[in-house]
Amino acid sequence: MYEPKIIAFLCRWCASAAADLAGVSRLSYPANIIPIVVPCSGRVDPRAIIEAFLNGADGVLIGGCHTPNDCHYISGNFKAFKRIHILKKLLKQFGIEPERIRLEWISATEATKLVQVTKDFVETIRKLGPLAR
Amino acid sequence: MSSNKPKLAIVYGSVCGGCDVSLVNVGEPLADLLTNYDVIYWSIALDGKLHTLEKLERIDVAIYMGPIRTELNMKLAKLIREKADLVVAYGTCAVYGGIPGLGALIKPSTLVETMKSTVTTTPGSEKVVKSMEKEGLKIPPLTNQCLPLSVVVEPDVLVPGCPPAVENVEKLIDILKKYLRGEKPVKGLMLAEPRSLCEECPRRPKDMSKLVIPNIYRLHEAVPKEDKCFLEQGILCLGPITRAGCGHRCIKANMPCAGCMGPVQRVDDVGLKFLSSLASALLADKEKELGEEGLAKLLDKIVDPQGLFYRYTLPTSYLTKLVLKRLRK
Amino acid sequence: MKERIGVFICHCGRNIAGTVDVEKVAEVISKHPQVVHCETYVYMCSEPGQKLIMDAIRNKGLTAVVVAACSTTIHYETFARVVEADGLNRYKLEIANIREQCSWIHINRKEATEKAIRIVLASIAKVSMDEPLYPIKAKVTRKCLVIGGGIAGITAALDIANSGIPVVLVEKSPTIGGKMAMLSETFPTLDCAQCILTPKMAEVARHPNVKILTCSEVISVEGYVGNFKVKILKHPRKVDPSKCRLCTLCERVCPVTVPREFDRGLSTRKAIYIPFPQAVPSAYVVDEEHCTKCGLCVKVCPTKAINLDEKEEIIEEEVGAIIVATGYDLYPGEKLREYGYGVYKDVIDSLQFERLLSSGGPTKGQILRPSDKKPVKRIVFIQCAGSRDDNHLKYCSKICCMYTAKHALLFKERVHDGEVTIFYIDIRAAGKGYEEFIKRVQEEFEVNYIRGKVSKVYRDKNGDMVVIGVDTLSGQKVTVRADLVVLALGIIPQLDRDLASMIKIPVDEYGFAQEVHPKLRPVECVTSGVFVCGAVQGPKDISETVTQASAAAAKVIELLTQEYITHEPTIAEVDKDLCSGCRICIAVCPYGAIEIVEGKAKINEVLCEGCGACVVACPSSAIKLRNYTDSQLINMVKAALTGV
Amino acid sequence: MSRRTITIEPVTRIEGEVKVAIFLNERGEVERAYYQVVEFRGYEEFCKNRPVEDLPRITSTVCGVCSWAHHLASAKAVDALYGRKPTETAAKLREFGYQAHIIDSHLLHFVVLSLPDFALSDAPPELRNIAGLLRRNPELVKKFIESRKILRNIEETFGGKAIHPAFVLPGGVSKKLTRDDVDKLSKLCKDLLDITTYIYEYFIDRILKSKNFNELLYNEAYRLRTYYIGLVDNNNYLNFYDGFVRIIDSKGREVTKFEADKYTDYIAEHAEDWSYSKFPYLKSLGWRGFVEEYICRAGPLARLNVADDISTERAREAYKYMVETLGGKPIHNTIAYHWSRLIECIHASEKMIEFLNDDSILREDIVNTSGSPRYEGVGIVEAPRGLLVHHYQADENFIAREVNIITPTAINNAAINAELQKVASTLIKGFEVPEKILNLVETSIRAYDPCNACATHTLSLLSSRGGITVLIYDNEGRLIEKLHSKPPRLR
Repeated sequence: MYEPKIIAFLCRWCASAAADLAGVSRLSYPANIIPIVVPCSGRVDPRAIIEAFLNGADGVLIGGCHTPNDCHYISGNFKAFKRIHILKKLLKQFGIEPERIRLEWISATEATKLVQVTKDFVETIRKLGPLAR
Repeated sequence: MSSNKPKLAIVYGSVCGGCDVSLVNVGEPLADLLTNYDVIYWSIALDGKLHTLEKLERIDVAIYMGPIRTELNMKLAKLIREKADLVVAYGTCAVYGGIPGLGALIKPSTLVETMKSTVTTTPGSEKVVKSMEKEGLKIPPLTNQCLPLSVVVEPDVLVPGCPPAVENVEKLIDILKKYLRGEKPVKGLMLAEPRSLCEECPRRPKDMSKLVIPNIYRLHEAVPKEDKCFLEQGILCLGPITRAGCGHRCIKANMPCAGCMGPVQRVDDVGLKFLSSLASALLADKEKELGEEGLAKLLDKIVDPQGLFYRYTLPTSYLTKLVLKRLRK
Repeated sequence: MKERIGVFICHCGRNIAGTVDVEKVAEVISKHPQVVHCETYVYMCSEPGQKLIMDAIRNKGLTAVVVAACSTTIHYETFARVVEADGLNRYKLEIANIREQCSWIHINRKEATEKAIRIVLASIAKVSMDEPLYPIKAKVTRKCLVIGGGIAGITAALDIANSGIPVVLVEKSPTIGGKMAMLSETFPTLDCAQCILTPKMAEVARHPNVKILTCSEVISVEGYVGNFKVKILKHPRKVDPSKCRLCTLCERVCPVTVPREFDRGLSTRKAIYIPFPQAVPSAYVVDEEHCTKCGLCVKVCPTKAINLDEKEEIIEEEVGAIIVATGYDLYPGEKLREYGYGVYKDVIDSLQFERLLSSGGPTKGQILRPSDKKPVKRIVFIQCAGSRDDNHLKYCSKICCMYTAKHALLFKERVHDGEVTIFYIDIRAAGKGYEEFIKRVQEEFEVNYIRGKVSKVYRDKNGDMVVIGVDTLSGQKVTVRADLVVLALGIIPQLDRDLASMIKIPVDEYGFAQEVHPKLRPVECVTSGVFVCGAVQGPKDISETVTQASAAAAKVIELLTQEYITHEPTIAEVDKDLCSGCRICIAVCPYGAIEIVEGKAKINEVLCEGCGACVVACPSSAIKLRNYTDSQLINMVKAALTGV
Repeated sequence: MSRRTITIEPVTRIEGEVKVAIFLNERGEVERAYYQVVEFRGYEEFCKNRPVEDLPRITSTVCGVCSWAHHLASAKAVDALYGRKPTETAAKLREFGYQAHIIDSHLLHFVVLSLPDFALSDAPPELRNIAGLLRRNPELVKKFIESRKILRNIEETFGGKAIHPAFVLPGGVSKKLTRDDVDKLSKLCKDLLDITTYIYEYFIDRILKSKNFNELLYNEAYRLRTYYIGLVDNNNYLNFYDGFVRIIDSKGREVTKFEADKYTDYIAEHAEDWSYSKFPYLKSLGWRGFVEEYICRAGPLARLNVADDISTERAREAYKYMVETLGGKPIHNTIAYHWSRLIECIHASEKMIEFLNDDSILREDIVNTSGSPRYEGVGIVEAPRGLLVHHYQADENFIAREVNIITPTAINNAAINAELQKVASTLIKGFEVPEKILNLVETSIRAYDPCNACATHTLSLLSSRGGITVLIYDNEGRLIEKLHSKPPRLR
């Protein structure tokens, strides 16, 4: 079976903490997800997302704190939201499926959401197939 | 007609002619320069033919204008890099691909279909060409993409601008004069400022407080004011990411910058960078109030991000590379 | 310099090694060109494990260390001390989390091992480009500015002053005391407001650590946490408080009469006046706007305390923290046209009614109606006047249910045969003793509560106020005649926009000051070193206000008792050669840490929290986040994807 | 002897990349000659899905030599699409700036591209150019260089950039003209009229009277009896910016006169697979190949043929003189295109001075923001080279869905080919062809001032069969290079 490669940019305060909690709770999710911990979802540069695609990633997940009030840095999550929104639109114009990028708000307690999201995302990408066909 | 003067060739990709005119427009300094060079090829002004160029073993300076769209363009680009000591990428098309670069990712077959389907084109054209003449009438086929010179070969000097501003053309002429004395510029010299248009924008406010984009208006939705930052009026302007050095001519005409000078020094992909800047500054003070839905609605007013960000630089985008990589596989 | 990286892979007993083939990881990682040392150990965090790291740093001359183990949050500090012990900078350490985010969640050994390798490679990519950094230190000015001299400001000032920290208390009006000073009694205990407030006012006035500036406004704030520079405009009082003996002579000769603000226009005062007898500072004041400068007062003043030519003054203060406690105002009753406020003298607001109730008020506590000074027998209270109304204030003003009940009770105490009708939408009485209080008013004092909305108030031919409304429980139209109508006007924040933008306090959609987090950081503002308390942050009653004021004071004390503020050095930095001064970063920074100086962005090291939002936003790529640069991020991505 | 092919590659002193291929039979007679546009641009496709209000700026780069024409044709198409009639002031400002552009393009073409053929007909090829002209007639070249500065200054006042201007909004222009601008322009326009008059007089005194020019002017090979197409105003006077499209036949009779949005009823395009430019033709005549009687020409001469008169004094006089000299209208002498150009330069210079005396150009109402959108619009202007059509269709969000552009060089494509055949057959006898003769072949092409960037804004048919071979011949017909390329593989 085709195993997609997925980079997950996880914000240090919420999504990465949720991933830690998932570990502590021994909640299993696919190994396709390679985590990269960032200070804030607002630090995730679209350039880095595209770099992931250029280097063989088939999907990119960005996990941040819930809007409107959970961001450790007040509004980094909104910055991420706005950027990803345009980026997806831009990707579409280039003929690349915008579904290959997924932005999710995952609080430090939502280990189960993290698991659900990652499983679901792997399935989505599996259906889309490899980016470079 | 051999001469001891250094040889200069001005060579075209799929040009629009604007670069030629911009060169002619500098007037005396150009006339002055041309007397010091032996101009062997410049098809708009002189009668040198392709075979003359091909026969030469060495050219001193070659100026390339226009994007590479056909195999002939490609051949000439490689030819001048091979023969010329100093290669100048002249104009935005040669440096970044320019507006024709917007067609970089369109399949030639699509282009054919479009041509066939314009409202005035007669379907099923007759043939007047006899089959035996076909061989001699072959046109150079299109390249798969539309590329700037700078992607195909490594130019020595780059002069962005659509077309280059007179001041920068004068700088180039200076460089070519110095070259006569044996001074060669640093490789990859970009005749533009490293920083953005904002630095020299006449609309820079006295009060240097935050720049918030209050909304997004298209040009049919708002009449731009003549003295206020376009972005602060909600009119999308590429000034913050575009190299200065153009004399902010569009701003003077009360039109927002469209980015013809290409991105500032450290940015290699206008779209990926500027979308972040734009998104960040858009309603930065009302994010919580509007929420995701409200913000998304406003962001959707950017109807053509590709055409906005990459109007002049599409072939150099990482997204273009990504698409091509995907197609190659 | 070429990095010499050491990688230490922890088995964590079977926790990691059970799923991840640590030896395989070590084998692959050893081949990395920058890795000069790689080993595994059963418990890297144990004493012997730590010693392995120290030995390797010393023996192999390591310049950077990656520990592949558990979550950063667990042992970062442990390993940071280990590398520091051997002279490495703690920022040359990266933790690769191969336990929580790898071994514990996977079963397939091959997959987990491969993923662990990717995680470690990404950490190597990062650490190889990490710079050694040192904490940022900034001196702290041990003084606090409190803006607003109401109960919130007074409480906070006293708490802080009592801890030994000097306070500058700035009040716009001629006296401190705020809205609370206007109240008669307070719910639910019916303490006399003056009786509990005035001792506090006196205490703060004589406190050696408090400097009170009345008739004053903050006009500029610069600087940052620990180091604010504040300019205060002091309007001329024209009466020297140290000389004024409150003899009233000046007041008697003054020819100018104007409505008295303190009584909300229900009485008058002169152009030279004292707001109320217990005012602090205890002195007269000249109302510059109305004074004709006739000079009569100057002539009669026995202590020569009056100087009509006194000029305004700008006072500069350096403070380390700022508390904003500017309080609230009533929603303008004039906007509620259907209730006739401002049209009929006998339609008054709740604070005016407080003044009627007050024994120090215009009627000495008798309830007389303003139009003809006749005693009031029938009274109607209209709750939610402006609040919970889409056309006016969407929110609940929180305190109106309680004070209206209090008003009803106090009225009935004074006028036993009085008839009280209260129109309400819902009764909200969540608070200690609140519900009981409401019950008591409803039952013991026979107050007629009508659930419904008033549609119109007008005066009939007989001079009666007529209140027309609908009882929403019965659906019946209700008409009530009354001598007096009292509107429980909603409350709005009293926060000048200029002041808010000067101090960089974000406000919510209604103009209330926005705290960082409603639950966890309720008194802090996003601008570090600035705190809020009281009704300027949201509608609240006195007890909540005092609680919040003490909380704000505690945060200030926590901050100002440090000699230095130390700050994480992983912050943003501007490359001036590339910055074009486009001002986008300023809009993006949630901490107001960026300003343009000489055409270039400048980052305040103490205010920057290192979120990186500006780095991504900068169209010139002129900003980098230390130890999280663009190239680091990109190299991490590449390393993670290149993998095995 | 076997068959031979002669190629001229590239055709020089014209705009864009063009090749001429002449096929000779065994006796060394011209069998067929082709004018081949080998440059490719591709605008019609990539303008799709762009916001229509951006198209004036995008399509101005179809051509850098007539960028103003594209900017304004596009602006007019966009106005029509949004249903916004530009305010009177805006229309005047556009037309004012456009006059400068007409002169800009015409003088550049006349002095740099064409004059060497007439003034330096005796010079060797390497001196048959502007540099040679500078030696022979420094005064004229000086005037020309001066005109460049003046024109750039005027164009920048209106359009920001002189080349690829940016100043139109749907229903108007972006920038008001100030009193200071007018003061500056007054001086510039006056000087410009002096220069255009000088160059016109130079032409009348020196070129028109020269033997070699006369030989070409009256040479039967350089004469095509065709239809003509061009814009005229309400009075059937010459107008570059606005009006009705008028078509006359080779006898000068009006065939039709129509408004811009009806153009599809009259014009169609034919495509060939050996050129990146299409071949527009009159629908009523149908496509008959390169046959004189069925061809329609555009450009300066066509304009002066379809117009009844010119509104300004000096230009009118010059116009009358040309018509009289050449024996009445319509004038079929291709070389008279040059003469027409210089008459138009005078007209444009005079017209600018007229605008300066009209105070309404200083009014502040430069944009009309109201109107009911039609989502489709056609804009037609007279580019320096002739009739230019922009035609857009948009969706409800004003995103371009269809873009059609017909350029004057494309309109003249059939005429150029027909004339090439005629000239080549007349001049080339035998396999030895001197350079001078080939230049005379090119001279016929240059008269049209073809602009091939324009012509190839879209793609002609591409060979769909396997690999493509490009044969490169030298001017003696020897095959010197053979390039193989695989067909495009984008899927």
